[in-house]
Amino acid sequence: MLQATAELIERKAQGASQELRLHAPELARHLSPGQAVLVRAGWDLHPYLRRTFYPIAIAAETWTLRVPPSADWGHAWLRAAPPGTRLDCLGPVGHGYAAPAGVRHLLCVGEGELAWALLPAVVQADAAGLVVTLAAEGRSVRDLIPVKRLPVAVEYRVATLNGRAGHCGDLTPILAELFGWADVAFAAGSLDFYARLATAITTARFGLSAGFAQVLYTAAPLLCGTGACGACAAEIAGGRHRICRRGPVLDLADMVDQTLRVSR
Amino acid sequence: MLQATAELIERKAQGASQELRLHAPELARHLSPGQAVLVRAGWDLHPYLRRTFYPIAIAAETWTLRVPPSADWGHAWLRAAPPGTRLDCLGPVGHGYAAPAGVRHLLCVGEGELAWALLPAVVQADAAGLVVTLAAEGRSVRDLIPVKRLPVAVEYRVATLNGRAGHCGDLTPILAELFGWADVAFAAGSLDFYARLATAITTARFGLSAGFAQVLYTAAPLLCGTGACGACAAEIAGGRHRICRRGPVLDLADMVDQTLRVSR
Amino acid sequence: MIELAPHNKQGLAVGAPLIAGSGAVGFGDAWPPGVTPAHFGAIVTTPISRTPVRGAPQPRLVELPGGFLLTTGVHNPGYRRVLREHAPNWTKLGVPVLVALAGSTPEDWPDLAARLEDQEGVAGIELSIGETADLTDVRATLRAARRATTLPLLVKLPVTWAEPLAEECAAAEADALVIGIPPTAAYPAADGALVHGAVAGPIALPFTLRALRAVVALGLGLPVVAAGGICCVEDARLCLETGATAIQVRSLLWTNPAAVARLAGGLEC
Amino acid sequence: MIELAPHNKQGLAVGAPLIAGSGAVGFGDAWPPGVTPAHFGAIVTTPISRTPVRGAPQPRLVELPGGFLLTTGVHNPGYRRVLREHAPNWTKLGVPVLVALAGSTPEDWPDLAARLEDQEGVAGIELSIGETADLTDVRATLRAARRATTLPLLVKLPVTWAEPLAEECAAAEADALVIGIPPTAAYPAADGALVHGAVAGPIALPFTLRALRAVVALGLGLPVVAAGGICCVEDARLCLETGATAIQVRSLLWTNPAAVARLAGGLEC
Ligand SMILES: Cc1cc2nc3c(=O)[nH]c(=O)nc-3n(C[C@H](O)[C@H](O)[C@H](O)COP(=O)(O)OP(=O)(O)OC[C@H]3O[C@@H](n4cnc5c(N)ncnc54)[C@H](O)[C@@H]3O)c2cc1C
Ligand SMILES: Cc1cc2nc3c(=O)[nH]c(=O)nc-3n(C[C@H](O)[C@H](O)[C@H](O)COP(=O)(O)OP(=O)(O)OC[C@H]3O[C@@H](n4cnc5c(N)ncnc54)[C@H](O)[C@@H]3O)c2cc1C
Ligand SMILES: Cc1cc2nc3c(=O)[nH]c(=O)nc-3n(C[C@H](O)[C@H](O)[C@H](O)COP(=O)(O)O)c2cc1C
Ligand SMILES: Cc1cc2nc3c(=O)[nH]c(=O)nc-3n(C[C@H](O)[C@H](O)[C@H](O)COP(=O)(O)O)c2cc1C
Ligand code: FES
Ligand code: FES
Repeated sequence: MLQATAELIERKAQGASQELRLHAPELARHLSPGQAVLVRAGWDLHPYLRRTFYPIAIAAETWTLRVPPSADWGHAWLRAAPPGTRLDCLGPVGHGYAAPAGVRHLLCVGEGELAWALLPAVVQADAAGLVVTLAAEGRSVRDLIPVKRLPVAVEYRVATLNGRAGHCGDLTPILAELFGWADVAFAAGSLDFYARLATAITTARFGLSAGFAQVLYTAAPLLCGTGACGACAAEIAGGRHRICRRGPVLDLADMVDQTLRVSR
Repeated sequence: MLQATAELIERKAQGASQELRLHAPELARHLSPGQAVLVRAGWDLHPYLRRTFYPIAIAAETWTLRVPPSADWGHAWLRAAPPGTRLDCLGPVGHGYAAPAGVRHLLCVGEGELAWALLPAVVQADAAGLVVTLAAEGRSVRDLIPVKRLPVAVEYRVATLNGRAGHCGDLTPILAELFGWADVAFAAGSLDFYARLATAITTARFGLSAGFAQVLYTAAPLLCGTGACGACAAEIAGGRHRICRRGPVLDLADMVDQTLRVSR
Repeated sequence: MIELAPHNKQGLAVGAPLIAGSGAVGFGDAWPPGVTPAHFGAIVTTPISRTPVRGAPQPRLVELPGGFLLTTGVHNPGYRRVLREHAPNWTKLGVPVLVALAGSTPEDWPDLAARLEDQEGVAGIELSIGETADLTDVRATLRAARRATTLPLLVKLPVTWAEPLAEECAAAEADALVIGIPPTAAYPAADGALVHGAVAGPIALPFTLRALRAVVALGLGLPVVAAGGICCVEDARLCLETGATAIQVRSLLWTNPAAVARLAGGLEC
Repeated sequence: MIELAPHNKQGLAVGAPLIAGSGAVGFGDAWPPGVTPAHFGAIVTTPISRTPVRGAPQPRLVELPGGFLLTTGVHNPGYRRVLREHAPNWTKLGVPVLVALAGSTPEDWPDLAARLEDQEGVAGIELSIGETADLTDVRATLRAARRATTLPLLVKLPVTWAEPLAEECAAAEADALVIGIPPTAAYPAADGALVHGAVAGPIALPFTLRALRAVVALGLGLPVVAAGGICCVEDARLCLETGATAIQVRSLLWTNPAAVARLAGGLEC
């Protein structure tokens, strides 16, 4: 983990959200898809706690964070920060995602806003020559990653509640097909979403084995990122463990019993 | 007192300070020289308390505040606020200054940064046809109001510690002359400054009578401005009184015994 | 109407759950712009004592992250002058006025309470217990105050040990509890002198909530009024959902009068 | 060198007044970037208990104006595993390590203190007293802990009633006081569940200062360590000028590691 200053070099509105591209070479070099960065928003000690971001793009010298249109004071400050602003960052926190060697088919599955956190993994796997499918669900088209943001070779499957794009409803009806095809999966969404995934995997693959599905655990807040504070402890793998040490990318098989309470 | 939104229409650097001209017609109409305005600096409830300003200019639809180069978070926010920013203001607080009817010679006496708060009184008295002298002391020329900011008919006497402008040292050597000449006086400075003035007046005029010298009392903080909170209570006129109700412009004769502990 | 003194013969029915806390509008004579008696179900005066009190010297105020410390040292002109100068106005406000008695002189409570008994315009009394008070003393003082008056008696408790005090209040037949006085702190003013006092502003709300929940859980059968750090409708709702019957605001009237009307409007149903 | 246990045979000499407060660096195994043992005069571990404790479920953390609430429920792997896994590392850190004992199980203090007595790498013990503890119980527990060990014994006190507790500590021959545990509060997390705990962050400093000044004024002859809300050199100086012998920082290591080096540097003379 590093404490680094990142310079805001570009800001872009994307719907009601803002995308901030930050110049921070050393931090960018250390970042893996799925790792968190803790960003100080505001001046001096106001607010006191950092805001957590899961980068939506990682390049050689830069990385990009996405600020949702929330009422949070820190988010408001970040959405208003002019280019040139220097942001104090702490990261990367925890372990990121990398598809295991030898794997051919990667399925990334995302829910709503959190699907954006899958982008670096999608880009990285595509660049490494894997066959990648991204499946995402949202309330409406506005919730989904625009297709032009994906590498051309990536297959994109979507579902929206209002049916304006892709399947009408959520991804459930096509999950069996998708999980049947995939060698490994990486997901980002709510705990309810993961429970649905676990059930779908168990059905499609006659069980959920360790190593098949990795998920981004965002349900616990990160404070120190080093394991000292205990803020991030959650029920996984038979105990109450610190997500900043074991996660934020976790094996879905470690979550089913305690976290999701679904059978596999 | 009003609660009014003031729009920042112009900002000007003046040395290390910033001058903010605010459009707030109703508030400007009610403001008298020496009255305070309590301005919310920052977003939402951060910081929670308002910052107190004594306007340095009052026009038909606008008034101007001066933000010193302090480390205060609220001041920093105000110095950075872009034109168009809408500031929540509470004021005017208390009684202002107006030279009594029939008076001919007005002496305004200021110390350092606080001398700026005399400007509206100087301008108003000059416009009303009074003969006005402004006397100001500062550490260096940079601390003094530039002469071009004064109406042309106003006589300007200054003193600087380094002697680069006007008398070398403070105003003490010329106070007797000035107070001998004046019919009434209005002052802005520290309590030590007022103690020096009281002594000089007693010497020059064989006593300090009520009604001769009015001073701006800035030594107590203002919170509510209505008399409810008790934050501003100070020793004056034989008691501990609320400055927001009796001041911030006070008769120097009411301060000598208790506040300044000088004899008259 | 909300009944704040259900066990009192006289009762204390208020038309709205929003109360101007102790001193928020002085003695009913210090109204911020746009704030009127109609915004409130009741108002509580600045605390008074038997004799005039000069209060604390400057510095009295210091800002903190998220709030401030203010200490006035019970600065007040004494009950005689307060009743002479302000009480005639109270009947005209159209809202019940509760008189707060200074926590620093609990020995005067019975005497003051008796004097207020037949005072026109006085709808009730608010007592407040210090963070460092002695439980045995409190017990005796509360009972003496109760014997001295039939007026509704609200008791404001320090959040740091509100639970045992709440039980004492119930035993002493107080009519309602106010939770509460925030924890005491000290912080240097600009001149370096330490200002001592209870914290105020948004910083106070988490302390209010903890004590409120704990006192409500005691199930004492007394209405509980939440006070300290309430700044918006959401804060107020949180307190009401946690079991408060009414809420008091104070520094909000000083820092943002416009928010008071919004808050009052947001609590109407 | 600063002596933190002047009345203890063994003593507790520290090379700098800055101490990593309880849990700031976990069990000496959780160092933020750029922060090293050399920045500190001593470090205090996360509090341990006799048996492993799973701690509190989520939500554990909520932000407040000026700070936050965090409750871990003494989450720790129990003393056996701590000593097995971490103690071997303590002798290599080059800085004294104080072991904190969980305040929730004071009945285990004598037993744990005795087990730490001869443990290599343990320079002292920090106990902490709860805001709601009973004075009579505290008296007995402190004496039992004192009898159980000759190690330097620091006692961390809740700021809301630090003064009477400080006198008990002196009577029980504790070696130093830590002032202190900030007042307890409660605030809803995003999901609406209330998080309970002591406030932390800049919001804590005014409470620390009040209690620090009051305890120093007692003149008990024990070193007093200031803790809670210290974020910069100015805060630290204020505590030292108010009479603290040393200071502890904790959340600063989590929120702004770079500030720790500045603070350590600023206190060197
Ligand atoms: C921030 C702030 C908030 C304040 N809030 C209030 C308030 O809500 N109401 C108010 O009246 N004044 C209030 N005051 C004024 C304050 O009560 C007095 O300044 C204070 O009482 C002075 O005493 P103290 O703080 O030392 O101790 P306190 O704890 O207030 O008590 C002073 C003395 O009275 C004793 N005592 C207190 N209560 C009782 C009791 N019920 N029975 C027997 N003995 C008792 C205590 O043991 C102590 O000896 C406030 C002051 C400040 C700065
Ligand atoms: C913000 C925060 C800060 C914390 N700080 C600390 C800390 O500094 N040190 C630590 O060990 N744990 C700390 N903890 C953990 C905390 O102590 C436990 O969660 C807590 O003790 C649980 O009990 P409690 O809060 O209900 O009451 P507590 O007041 O802590 O006490 C629990 C029980 O033990 C009794 N008790 C406490 N102290 C004594 C004593 N000395 N003698 C006799 N009986 C006693 C009390 O009467 C009570 O019955 C902290 C937790 C949080 C959330
Ligand atoms: C300077 C000051 C004086 C106070 N005096 C009183 C008081 O006289 N009577 C009272 O009941 N409460 C008093 N309190 C406590 C407040 O009523 C309230 O609990 C606290 O200020 C937080 O609420 P607020 O944020 O609405 O102001 C006082 C608080 C402050 C800061
Ligand atoms: C979540 C949390 C847990 C705490 N646990 C302990 C603890 O285990 N031992 C301890 O001595 N103090 C504990 N404290 C109190 C801190 O040491 C300190 O008093 C408080 O956090 C404020 O200081 P800081 O701003 O430096 O964090 C805890 C505080 C918090 C917020
Ligand atoms: S974020 Fe602090 S322990 Fe995980
Ligand atoms: S500023 Fe509140 S009484 Fe004067």
